[in-house]
Amino acid sequence: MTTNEVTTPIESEPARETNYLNATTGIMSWLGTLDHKRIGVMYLVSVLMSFFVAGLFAMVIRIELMWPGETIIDQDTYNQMFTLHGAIMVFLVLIPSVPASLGNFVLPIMLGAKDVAFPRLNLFSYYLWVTGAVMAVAAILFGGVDTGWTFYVPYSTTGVDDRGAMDGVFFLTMAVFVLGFSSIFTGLNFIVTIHRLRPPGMTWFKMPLFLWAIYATGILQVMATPVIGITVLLLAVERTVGIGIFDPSLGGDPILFQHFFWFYSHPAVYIMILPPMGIISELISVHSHKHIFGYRFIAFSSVAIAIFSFLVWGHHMFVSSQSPLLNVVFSAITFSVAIPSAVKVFNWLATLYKGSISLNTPMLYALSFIFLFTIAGLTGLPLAVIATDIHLHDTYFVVAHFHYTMMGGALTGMLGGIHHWWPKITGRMYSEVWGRIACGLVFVGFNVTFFTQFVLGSLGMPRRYHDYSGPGWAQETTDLFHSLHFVSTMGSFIMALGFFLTAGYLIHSLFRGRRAPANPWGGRSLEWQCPSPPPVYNFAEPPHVGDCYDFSVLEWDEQEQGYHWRRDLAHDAGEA
Amino acid sequence: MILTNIMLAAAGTKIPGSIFGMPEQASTIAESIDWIYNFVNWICVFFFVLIVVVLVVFMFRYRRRAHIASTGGPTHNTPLEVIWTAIPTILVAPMFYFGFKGYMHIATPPENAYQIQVTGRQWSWQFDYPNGAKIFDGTLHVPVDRPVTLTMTSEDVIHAIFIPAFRVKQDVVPGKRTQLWFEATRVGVFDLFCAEFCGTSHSQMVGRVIVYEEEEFEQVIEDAANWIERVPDDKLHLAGVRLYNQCQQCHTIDGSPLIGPSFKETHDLFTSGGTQKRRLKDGSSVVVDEAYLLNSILNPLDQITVNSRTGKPYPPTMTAGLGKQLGDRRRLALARMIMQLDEVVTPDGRLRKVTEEDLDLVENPDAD
Amino acid sequence: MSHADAHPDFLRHHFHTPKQQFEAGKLGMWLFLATEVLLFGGLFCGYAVWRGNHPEMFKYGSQFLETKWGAINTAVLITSSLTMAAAVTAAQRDNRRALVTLLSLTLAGALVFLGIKYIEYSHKFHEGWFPGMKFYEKPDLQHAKTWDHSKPIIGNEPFTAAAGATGQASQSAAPTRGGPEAEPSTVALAAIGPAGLRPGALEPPQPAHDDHAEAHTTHPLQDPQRPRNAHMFFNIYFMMTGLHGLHVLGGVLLLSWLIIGAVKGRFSAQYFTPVDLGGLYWHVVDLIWIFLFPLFYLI
Amino acid sequence: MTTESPDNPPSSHGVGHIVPIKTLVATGLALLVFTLITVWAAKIDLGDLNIWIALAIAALKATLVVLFFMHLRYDRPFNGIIFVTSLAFVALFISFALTDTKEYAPDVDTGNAPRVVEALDELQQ
Ligand code: HEA
Ligand code: HEA
Ligand code: CUA
Ligand SMILES: [Cu+2]
Repeated sequence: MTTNEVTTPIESEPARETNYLNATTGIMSWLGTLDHKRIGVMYLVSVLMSFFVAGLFAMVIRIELMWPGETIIDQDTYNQMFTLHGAIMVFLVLIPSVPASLGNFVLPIMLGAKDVAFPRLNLFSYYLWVTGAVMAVAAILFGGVDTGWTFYVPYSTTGVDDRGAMDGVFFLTMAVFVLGFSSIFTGLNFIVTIHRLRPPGMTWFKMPLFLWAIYATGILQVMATPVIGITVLLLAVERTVGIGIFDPSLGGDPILFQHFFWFYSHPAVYIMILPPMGIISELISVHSHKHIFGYRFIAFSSVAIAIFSFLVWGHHMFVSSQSPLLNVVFSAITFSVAIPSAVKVFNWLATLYKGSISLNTPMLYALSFIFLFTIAGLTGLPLAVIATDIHLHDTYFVVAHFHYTMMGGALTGMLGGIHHWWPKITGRMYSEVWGRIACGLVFVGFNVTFFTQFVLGSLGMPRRYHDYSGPGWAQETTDLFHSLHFVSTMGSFIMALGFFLTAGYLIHSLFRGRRAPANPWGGRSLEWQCPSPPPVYNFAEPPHVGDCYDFSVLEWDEQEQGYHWRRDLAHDAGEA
Repeated sequence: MILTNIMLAAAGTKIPGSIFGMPEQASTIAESIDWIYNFVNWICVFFFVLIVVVLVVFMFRYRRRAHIASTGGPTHNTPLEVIWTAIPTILVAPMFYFGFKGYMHIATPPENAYQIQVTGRQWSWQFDYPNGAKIFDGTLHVPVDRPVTLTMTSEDVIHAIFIPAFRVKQDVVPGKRTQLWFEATRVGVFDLFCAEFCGTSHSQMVGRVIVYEEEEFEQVIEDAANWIERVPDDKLHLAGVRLYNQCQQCHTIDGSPLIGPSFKETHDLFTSGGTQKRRLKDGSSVVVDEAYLLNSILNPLDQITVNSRTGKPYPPTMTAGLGKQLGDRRRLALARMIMQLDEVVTPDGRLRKVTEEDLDLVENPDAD
Repeated sequence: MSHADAHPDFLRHHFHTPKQQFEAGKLGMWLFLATEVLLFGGLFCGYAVWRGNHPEMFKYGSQFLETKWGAINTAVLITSSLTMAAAVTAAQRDNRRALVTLLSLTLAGALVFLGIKYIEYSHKFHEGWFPGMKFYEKPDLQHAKTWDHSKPIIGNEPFTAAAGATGQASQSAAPTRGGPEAEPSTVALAAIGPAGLRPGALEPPQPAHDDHAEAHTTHPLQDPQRPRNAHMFFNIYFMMTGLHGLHVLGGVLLLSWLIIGAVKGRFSAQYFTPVDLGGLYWHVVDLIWIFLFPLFYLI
Repeated sequence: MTTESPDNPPSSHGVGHIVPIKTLVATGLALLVFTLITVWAAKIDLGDLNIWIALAIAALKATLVVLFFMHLRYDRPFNGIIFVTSLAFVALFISFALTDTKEYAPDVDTGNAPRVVEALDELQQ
């Protein structure tokens, strides 16, 4: 429908057709918008800002650990740093990241719908997120939080002598509560949208796999998140007035808190990884210009992961003095999650087979996702084996594992998605050269930072340690840990440089980037059928729905620097 | 990991233990745990190498050459997909099984094990031996080749005992008694960490495990039970230096306030002979004398002191448990140490080294 | 394209048909109700675990709840659920007067329920059953009339607890060899636990000045037969009924809004989605109470 | 345009199903009766059984509410599936968590529980 958009050199920029970005102007037109695309963009900006803040905290952590002894911050500050780093990264960044930003943007378009089912709820979710973010800031201002992102009781309920104080922990838990509801409403909205707003012809098995992933995530968001809500509520009440459910001196059970926490927080890690997995399914297929391999297996594996993930939370509690029976049961079920994940990895590889692979930035991110996530998932296995987890639990091995999953997996996937849909969202192309360089830097830096931590963890370096020297420490141990920490910190500088570059060229592209064609990569799903950026209601008429991984209907247009429908097929392409 | 090892080896760092980075093995279970670890990791390495090789080969073999869609290739292949669903399913079964077996071994302490009681508190360990010896300095003395069971609980928040060389770890939970057992196979000194985040000085809640031959162990424990009794009264302040380990996380000797007031400050108040008083949280003030000191060690929460720099009360972190456990004579030793701080601190501000001779314990060398 | 010819006002632009919109709303509401179930599920779990650990607390504590009020409230909520369901039917039949009446009846039910809860709560507060340790630390002994001022309210508790636990510990501890330091307790257990961090918690409240001496009736909290921490029963009670009460309050707002809409004639046989969805919400509130009632009042 | 996808079948009548008032009133009465029964049943001492009876009656009542008041009987099955799933997760959560409480320091923290329960039982007889 947009194939005849005119290509224009950058120098002379004529006014564009109206699109969602320029349809209305003024700050209020953004803050009060009901357009899923604008809400998606607002989420994207907010989430990335939070990521940078939490990333900065991470750098402080890394610098502190570079040398033994107190390097730049004292113990308490350090404890607050990793708590805020973890909590922000998890609750403000990764949980909303892909679904609420990219998902919001592309989901209705991919379906061929005008908007999500409940646009006002969508905006409300966003403001809940903002409220949560503000409360997180309040937590920092009201004395900070030093409990770790897991808030284990009784440490988190007894930190201050004056109970009832509205302090950091209180605010952070309430922030988590609010953010939880933001996430619930997003998930709910997407499930309903997928169920009820599919246009005719868009059957379940014609949906892009990204939507399957979002759907599975939605299940998790709706079914697991309320539990973290009640958990933090109980925690806050326990801390302020001493309700006693978790307090052993009042007859409560501190281990019960861990059940509460992980009942949500384990599924939460799949809330983080499933949408990026969906992105990867898109990227791998589109950028190798080949039909995805084993559509149904991938689709069902998403749902399988979602369901299994409810049954394994206890694997975080192997040494917590959980009953041996549960330990064994949880260990056994944990492996079941590995199987659908394996299916995905193998199917992605098979998609590459006989493909026509363009190694552009999104694809590089997708490939590094496969590399990193494989390490991430495989190192989850020794953690799931109880006997070895007893040694590895709460060491840097776990830290490395979850950075590989969350950063190497989820965040890399998200970055791939951002680059993939950037032209669609902003209407601009970014610098491909810098994109590849930055991707390489992040990849290398990331591995140096966190692979080292696997070794560190195996050797026994416990996590959440401000220091690895001091009166009780043996000198050899200090030296050993020092050398590894040093390497790790060096890696994190490389990684930070990579992110710095990324931020630079993306911002640059907003102002200087080449105008993006409707379909720069040759994507076949519906969002590539509307102009870049899309108009307000996405499609004037329902677009043509077909096999969204059949790329043979597209052809390259040299002049436009993008793809369009093969002219000989134009008549059944459903174009106006 | 192999790669990093090579990298680090090149940089001159010695990595002990197995290729997957496990530390030295010093307990009966270590070997079997490492075996499981290697087993799982080799499977992982296999899949990782497989995946990466395939990835890289495809990446280059099917590089984009023109702007065309792919040359075809299958869109699905059900038998193949079933196979690669089944293979991991089959492989995880032994992983689980070995992990399960190893765990059952770890989780069932032998009947006749040597019993040690452990109490965790912010941020020190207390080890109680059957003969009445109480050890506060974070050193766990154990015999070699004999199963040892630690029965543990916490007085405040959750801690965890982690001895990497033994491959054991167990949370220490308030309101609960948890157990951990091991059998050391080598004489030596090993690290002991607190592995559950427990607040400010979590990273300093570390100690040692010292493994002895049986006779030596008996001797050490015997000594630990009664050395303080044998210290003459006039040397008690020196004995206090040896007990200071468990105080140092919170109380400095150089005047800077940490979590609790510095001993230096308290000492100065003491030597002022009552002209300067200690300010308390409730607004009153108190003369620092021996009675006050003994009482504050025993009942730290009785009179909460105000931080003289910030004017805020110190957090009530120090539980009564610690002071009680010490016993009269150790409390006295610590009080004396504070009172005579100038005698135990060297001019450059460090604690004096206290030897057996200093304490008149020579004829029976002490290893506490 | 039928939406071009019939696109009524209430139909939002991104839906094609009223039916699609209705069913979207309904699905959304059911999903939301699922989250409510899980939210309360957490509390039910806390209840189950706590009760599993301390049946005696529950047995003792529930004596102080009045089954009468609970039962009346159950009946009230059921009736208001009935009127709500009938209201939906009325809306579907375009019967505006019945709709307004039935919604108002439902609202009345909600208010009665809250009123009764208010009576119950204030009664409990008056008796000194507060939610949370915090409030037990500072009972207003001076103005209270129902308890013996000379006896501590909870002060004895953690102490006896600690003593009991240590006693047990010393029995089960490994044999101790006599010696100057072989103090009886080697492992000071648990019960003093985190309370150790919180100085006030352990101190018995100061006996009040005896100028209200006429009130020397022993309060249940001072009952020597009382199980340890029995007042903690009321914490879970207040948590669960409190959260439920907040939902009722939410229902009150929702119902008022629906009534206004109904009076203004916004709902019709074609468009009764808000009434229907509001009804679903209200029924879930009822549903939760159906479980809370036996779990607290009928032990 | 009508939206017809596999889970969006065309339906014969308009939006939603109308439940007759009669059905609703019958349901309401049944609920009230069950409430009476449960109060009465609680008065008989059946030991551990009491709680289960009370819960069974509550579950029955809940089913009635869901099926008739909430129209689930006439609704799309998918909505029911959602609801049942949420209940299943709650059950899962509670059962796992309860399995663990056996581990909760039985020897440390029973306090004076057994004695009091006995005493109370005696009082009630
Ligand atoms: C996005 C986040 C994410 C993801 C996807 C995962 C995925 C997995 N995680 Fe991870 N995990 C975390 C985030 C994540 N985790 C976090 C944040 C923590 C710590 C929290 C804290 O304490 O602060 C944690 C901690 C954690 C623990 C607890 C460790 C401890 O504290 O002691 C365990 C234990 O079982 C575990 C296991 C697993 C497993 C088995 C998977 C599986 O899903 C992995 C499946 C994938 C694969 C297996 C790879 C692909 C398959 C193949 C290449 C084929 C070959 C496979 C086989 C032969 C089986 N994780
Ligand atoms: C989304 C999840 C996520 C992500 C992306 C990250 C990213 C990073 N994390 Fe984080 N981390 C967690 C989630 C995450 N982390 C969690 C949940 C914990 C556990 C907390 C707990 O124990 O409670 C944790 C804990 C944790 C620890 C362990 C602390 C401890 O246990 O003592 C460490 C230590 O190295 C660490 C490091 C890093 C680093 C170096 C990055 C880097 O990848 C960050 C890179 C990003 C930037 C650097 C910002 C962008 C760049 C710029 C703004 C350029 C300029 C800036 C500078 C050069 C300073 N993290
Ligand atoms: Cu004790 Cu960490
Ligand atoms: Cu997990």
